[in-house]
Amino acid sequence: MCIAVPAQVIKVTENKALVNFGGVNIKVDTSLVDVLNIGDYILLHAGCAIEKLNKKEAQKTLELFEHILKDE
Amino acid sequence: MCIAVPAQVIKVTENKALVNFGGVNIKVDTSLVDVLNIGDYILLHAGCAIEKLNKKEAQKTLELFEHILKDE
Amino acid sequence: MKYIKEFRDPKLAQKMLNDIWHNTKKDITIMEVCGTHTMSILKNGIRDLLPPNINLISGPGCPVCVTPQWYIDTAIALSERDNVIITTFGDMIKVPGKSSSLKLEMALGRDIRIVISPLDALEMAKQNPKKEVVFLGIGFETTAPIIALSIYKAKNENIKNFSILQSIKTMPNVMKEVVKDPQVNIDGFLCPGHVSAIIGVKPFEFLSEELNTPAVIAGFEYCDIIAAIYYLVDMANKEKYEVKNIYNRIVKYEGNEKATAMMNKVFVLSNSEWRGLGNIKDTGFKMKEAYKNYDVKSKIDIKIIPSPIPKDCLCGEILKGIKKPTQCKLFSKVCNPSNPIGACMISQEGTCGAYYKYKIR
Amino acid sequence: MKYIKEFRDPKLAQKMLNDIWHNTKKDITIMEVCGTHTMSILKNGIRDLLPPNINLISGPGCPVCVTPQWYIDTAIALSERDNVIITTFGDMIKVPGKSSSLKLEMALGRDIRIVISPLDALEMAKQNPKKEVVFLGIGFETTAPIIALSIYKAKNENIKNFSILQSIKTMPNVMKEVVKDPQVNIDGFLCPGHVSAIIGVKPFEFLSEELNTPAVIAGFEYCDIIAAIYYLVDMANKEKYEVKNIYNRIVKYEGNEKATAMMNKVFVLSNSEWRGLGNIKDTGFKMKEAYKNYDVKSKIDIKIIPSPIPKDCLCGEILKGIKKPTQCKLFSKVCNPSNPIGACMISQEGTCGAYYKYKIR
Amino acid sequence: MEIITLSHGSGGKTTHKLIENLFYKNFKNDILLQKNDSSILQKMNGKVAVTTDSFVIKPIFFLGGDIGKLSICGTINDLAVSGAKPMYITVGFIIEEGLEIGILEKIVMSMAKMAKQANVKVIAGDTKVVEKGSVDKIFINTTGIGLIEDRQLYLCANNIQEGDKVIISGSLGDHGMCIMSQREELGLDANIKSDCNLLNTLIKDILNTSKNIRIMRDPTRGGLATTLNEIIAHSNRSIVLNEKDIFIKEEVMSMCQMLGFDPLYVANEGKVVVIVSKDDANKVLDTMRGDPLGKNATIIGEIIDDNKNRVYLKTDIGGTRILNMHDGELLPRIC
Amino acid sequence: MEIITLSHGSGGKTTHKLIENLFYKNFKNDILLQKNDSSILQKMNGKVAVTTDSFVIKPIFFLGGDIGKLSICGTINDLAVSGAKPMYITVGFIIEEGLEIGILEKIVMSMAKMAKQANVKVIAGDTKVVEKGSVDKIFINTTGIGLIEDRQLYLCANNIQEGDKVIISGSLGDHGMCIMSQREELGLDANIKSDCNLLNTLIKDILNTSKNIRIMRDPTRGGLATTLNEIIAHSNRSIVLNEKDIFIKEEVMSMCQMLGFDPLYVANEGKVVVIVSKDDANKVLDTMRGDPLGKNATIIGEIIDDNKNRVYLKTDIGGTRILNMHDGELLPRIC
Ligand code: SF4
Ligand code: SF4
Ligand SMILES: [Mg+2]
Ligand SMILES: [Mg+2]
Ligand SMILES: [Mg+2]
Ligand SMILES: [Mg+2]
Ligand SMILES: [Mg+2]
Ligand SMILES: [Mg+2]
Ligand SMILES: [Mg+2]
Ligand SMILES: [Mg+2]
Ligand SMILES: [Mg+2]
Ligand SMILES: [Mg+2]
Repeated sequence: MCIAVPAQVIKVTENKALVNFGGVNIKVDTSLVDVLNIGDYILLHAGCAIEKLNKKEAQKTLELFEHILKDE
Repeated sequence: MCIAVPAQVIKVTENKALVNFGGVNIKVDTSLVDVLNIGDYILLHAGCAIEKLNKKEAQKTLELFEHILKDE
Repeated sequence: MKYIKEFRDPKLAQKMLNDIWHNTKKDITIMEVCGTHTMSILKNGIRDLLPPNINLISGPGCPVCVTPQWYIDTAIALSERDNVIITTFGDMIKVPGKSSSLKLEMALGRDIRIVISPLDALEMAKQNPKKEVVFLGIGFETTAPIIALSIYKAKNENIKNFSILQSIKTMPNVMKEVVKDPQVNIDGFLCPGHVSAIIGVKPFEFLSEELNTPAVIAGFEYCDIIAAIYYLVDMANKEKYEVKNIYNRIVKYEGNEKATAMMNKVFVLSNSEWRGLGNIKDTGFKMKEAYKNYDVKSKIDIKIIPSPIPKDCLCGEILKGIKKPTQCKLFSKVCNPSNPIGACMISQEGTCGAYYKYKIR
Repeated sequence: MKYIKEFRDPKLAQKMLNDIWHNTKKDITIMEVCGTHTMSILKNGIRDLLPPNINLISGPGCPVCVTPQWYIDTAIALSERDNVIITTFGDMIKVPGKSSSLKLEMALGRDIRIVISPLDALEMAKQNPKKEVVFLGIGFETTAPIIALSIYKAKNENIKNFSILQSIKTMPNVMKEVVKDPQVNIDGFLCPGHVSAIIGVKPFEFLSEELNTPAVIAGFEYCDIIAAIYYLVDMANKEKYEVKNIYNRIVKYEGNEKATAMMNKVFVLSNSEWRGLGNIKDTGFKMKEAYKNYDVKSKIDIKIIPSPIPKDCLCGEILKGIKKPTQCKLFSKVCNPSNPIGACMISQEGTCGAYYKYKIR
Repeated sequence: MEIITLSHGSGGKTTHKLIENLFYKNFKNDILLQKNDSSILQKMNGKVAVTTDSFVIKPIFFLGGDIGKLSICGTINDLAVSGAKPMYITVGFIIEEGLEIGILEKIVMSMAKMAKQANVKVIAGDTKVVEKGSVDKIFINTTGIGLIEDRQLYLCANNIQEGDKVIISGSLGDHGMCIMSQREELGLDANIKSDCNLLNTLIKDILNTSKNIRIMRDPTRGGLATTLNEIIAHSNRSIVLNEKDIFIKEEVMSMCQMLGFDPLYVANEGKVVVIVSKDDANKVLDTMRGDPLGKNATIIGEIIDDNKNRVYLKTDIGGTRILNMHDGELLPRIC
Repeated sequence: MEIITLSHGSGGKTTHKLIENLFYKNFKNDILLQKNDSSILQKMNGKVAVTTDSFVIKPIFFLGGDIGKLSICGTINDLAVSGAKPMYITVGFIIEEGLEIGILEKIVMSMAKMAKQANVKVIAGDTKVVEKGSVDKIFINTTGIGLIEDRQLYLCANNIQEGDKVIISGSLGDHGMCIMSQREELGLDANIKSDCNLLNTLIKDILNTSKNIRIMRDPTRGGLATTLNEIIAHSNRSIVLNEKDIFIKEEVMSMCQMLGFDPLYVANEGKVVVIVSKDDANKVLDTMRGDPLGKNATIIGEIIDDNKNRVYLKTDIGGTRILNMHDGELLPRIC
């Protein structure tokens, strides 16, 4: 029910980060997530990073999909 | 140096009068002049009656002018 | 756009759809409880591509839909005060109250401003120290921690002219309520991905454990959604009931602990009124004692006049999946996006709004 | 229009003009000390109709002309305060200050409002209790009692957010100053009719008694003015010096005692600065002790920076009748109504403004 | 109370509904109903006259008219004084959200009435709605297109000759002082009706009466004095007016006197000033007086050849005053 | 800092100075310099196209353009899509007192540049100045007049036939999202350039390439979806679009996703949608791609005959979505 997009961290300051989502930069509050590094992806909702994106898990889901596709 | 016009009193209330100047009605403050009666003329300046017009004296001035016109 | 495009693969979608067609043996009703899922289904035309015996219904997953009318009326009443600035997500602007809407009030000159974050509203409060800046606090668990954060920051920074008109809702208990209704008959749940990002998987486990209903937590790209349906059909066929998380890139089993901590610092569970569903136990939040000064109701004495459900509006049953918008007498002719009667018509994600926009009959 | 049309009679005017042509034997310089007389002379084209040996010059009779530049700058500085509403007669709007004007400040969004009476400004103060309503108090004795009345009423009604930026001037002493200048050579005065309505005839009697200069108090229709010239020529010829009142319909010998009483209740004579003439003793008013709270300077701490006379501007000599606008280097090319340098160019009654408007050379 | 909201200007359904129910309904004609990005007119046989004006009047309703009437009359009059037959008009509305639809409807009906009366088609329109506070209630732009059927006709200041007469169709200053009388803060109460009106019929009759019309103008903003200065600035001649022949209604004159205005600089919205050859002047005057809108027409002056481009006013007592082009807006004054 | 004051709109000397120094200087041409109440055009040999639009954009300067450029391009494009050769334009300014003259000058210069580039003459103008707060900085109305030289040409929705192709000249949503990215309060920073541009040359080339152009439109307010709905509403057919063929720039798409907009409903100011016969579609596409403004042109859909007046979108995965006419303005949303 909530528009949220995965955006990449390009700059980090205390409690704030500048993130990029497909060419659009926005400053977000990062109080609700753990330490961020440049290059990390976060889920952005209502001006806040509400979760970090887990790249490995993303890969695993894609592999799962791959598996379905290949499946007979 | 001050635009002032002779306006006729058409209604009187305490410290105020409604006056008419050539078809334009305006409410004026009358604190600065003596008792007014309907039909009196006042000199209107900046929203105030600043003097009563003396109809007799006006007549006398016109007669003086008449005199000049007739003269010789 | 990384982590979006990868989940858009027409070939994969085709394959999964084929499998779904092949595997669906009986009638299956699936409820998605997130408006953004509803939107994605509609935007991608997924409904068309499913076998006719799969019935997708939309639950109470649009925070605007479920907000009762008195809430709008109260917001309007607040906006009429000279010293109040109303801040709100754009979503609320067109929602009709009893006889007006924030949009009409804006047109009449009230100070109502659209923000994209409650933190922007807090910023506005700092910049307008002589005004009371009221934020219209609606949303589910996705948004709740952010609103909590804004309140926490206001208190921390000693900002006194900021407050919330509170109507935040929580998801799991209302889902329980919906499924418990004897008229309701759901074979699988598409769980709200972004709510899950905050609260994790556990709060949805009652679905499989208590109610024998399979559930999938999924993302919002079409492959995410079709995969979810694929797994729900699969579980329904196998009568194997679990809560499957295929949105692991975002959703951890335990959720976001920092966010839930913030939410729990400021809020405590409470009853909440849902438009069409009525007052439901433990489906909303109220401010904890320490933060109660940030509840606008503690600051401004506004009389709340409970609002009856508009006559003939079937919102309640539509939210439970018992009725479809097209069964409502008012649909389209009387009730449409220019003149929405029930809240389901307001947002594009509202079931009636979506039916109208995409001319579903 | 009673009491106007009667004093417009072309035949009578013609007759008096004939007599004037016939009677004027020597060069006669007449000063009118009222801007409204100046305007009427110009509007009716009277100058053209007089014999060449009658020279009409305009004295310091336009209240806007004689207001120093710092006054405008102060008004502008006040308007820049958020809580101030400036109220003013329309006449002041275009007057240039050092680097701006009220008109430009209005365009930039300052709250500056045109009123036609100080009593309207007082009304505005009542309606805007959170703002300080400052009235720009300019004028001569005609306007002074009305400004006094507004202050008196404010005090009586206990209105605390009303005040005056005071620059009211009085006529008789400045006329004395002008005539005393050895360069000045005036054979007759056309006395200000509306000032006389308030202060009566007596204050002008020094002209005939002390200075051997005839004077006429007259109204503003063309017959009034031409008659005044007629009598001035007559008195000059006969070397019979008196102050003749031909505006008796309005002007009583003793003036308006109620109005002067109001003026004296609130104001007391003081020095005053005249643009082009400098500081002159007893030619202005200041608030009496009991009313000093209504002087904006007692309420708002505004630094007044005295303003030099613009370089090359001959306003001072023009006001004394020593020079003509056309003798000023700046006239027309640099200084014109769109870009007035001295105050004489601002108002249509200002000597330079009138010369410009009517293309007098 | 239905009000205008931003939706009415967003180009979507609400906009279309407004267009259908209000604009098409009131303005309907074959060309407007093409409903295209541009409206297509059949070939125009003659020279084409074009004029544009925006109307920002306050208050939007006044004695004798409203912003809608004014927006049609003003543009039609500009076409007519140029010798064109007014044919088509385009309308651009800029509306503040919150305006009552009933008010917009009144304005539109008033426009439709005037357009119909002038036999002019409203052929294209545009509606923008802006946020509360971004505009004051409503502004209207109208652009007019007219046809000059008489191929010989070219009204222009260069035609003016010595001895030509200046005719004005009636009293001066009515519109400007009507608006001033409705400015509440001044507290003046006068029954002054704006002269806002269509001049196309009167002007057609004038052109049919004389082939020696030099130029015509509607003395709007800036009044007669400014208009005559504009005309004469393009020639090498001067104009002498006679004050005694200029008709100003008593209440208009009174209002001017009280506020320190010169009525010759006050706006008119239903008057035409005509410069015509000496020989045809009386003929034209008669024609004008035959029309209700010209019943008070008078010859107020003539052209002289002094190489000075000036407008002179001979006063009642035989003095002369120069009427310069005014500068800046009229502000009420007390001295 | 020189600023606009009410005097600039009062019709007096200051107004004339502004007109001479700014408008005449930048727009000068024989017709404008007639300086009359109406401008007189020589006879127009063909049908005449007329369109009007008001421009109220905020901010007045944006990446890729300004309100002046937009006001000329918008009107010229409306003429061009109607098959007319843009010839003349009128300009009505409504200006808030206090605007810097330098800003007005930039706007006027930008208008003059575009008019010159399109070989269009600004033939009439009007300037109104309103009190501070009565308007937001500046609004511009432009009315365009064009000539339809080809007597046979009549672009109209009725011409549309089954199988006709729908071509769009490039990416969608650029203008609307450029403006959105400049709304400071949203805090979004994206390098999105408005597509604001003149389409007359591109459109002329299109018309020269095929005699089977059915209709053209510039999908401005309401975007492609609204424009196609408008077109199809006047026919009895439907349109099927293919999502995969529609080009939306990444940053435009991102902005839309973040704010909850659908780019098919977002305004464009330099795009044309062409409906052309099946047989001529590729030829027209080639022509379009030869013009810098059409280099990303694609065939995005076709006409079907289902009697439903609908716009369908075939999604990437083969689903179908109906693109209704939108209703109400776009508001940034979070859910
Ligand atoms: S169509 Fe409207 S009235 Fe009917 S259920 Fe939906 S929202 Fe309620
Ligand atoms: S023309 Fe201007 S500068 Fe010269 S004296 Fe007059 S006001 Fe002063
Ligand atoms: Mg408020
Ligand atoms: Mg102020
Ligand atoms: Mg015009
Ligand atoms: Mg006009
Ligand atoms: Mg005109
Ligand atoms: Mg338009
Ligand atoms: Mg258009
Ligand atoms: Mg357009
Ligand atoms: Mg268009
Ligand atoms: Mg104009």
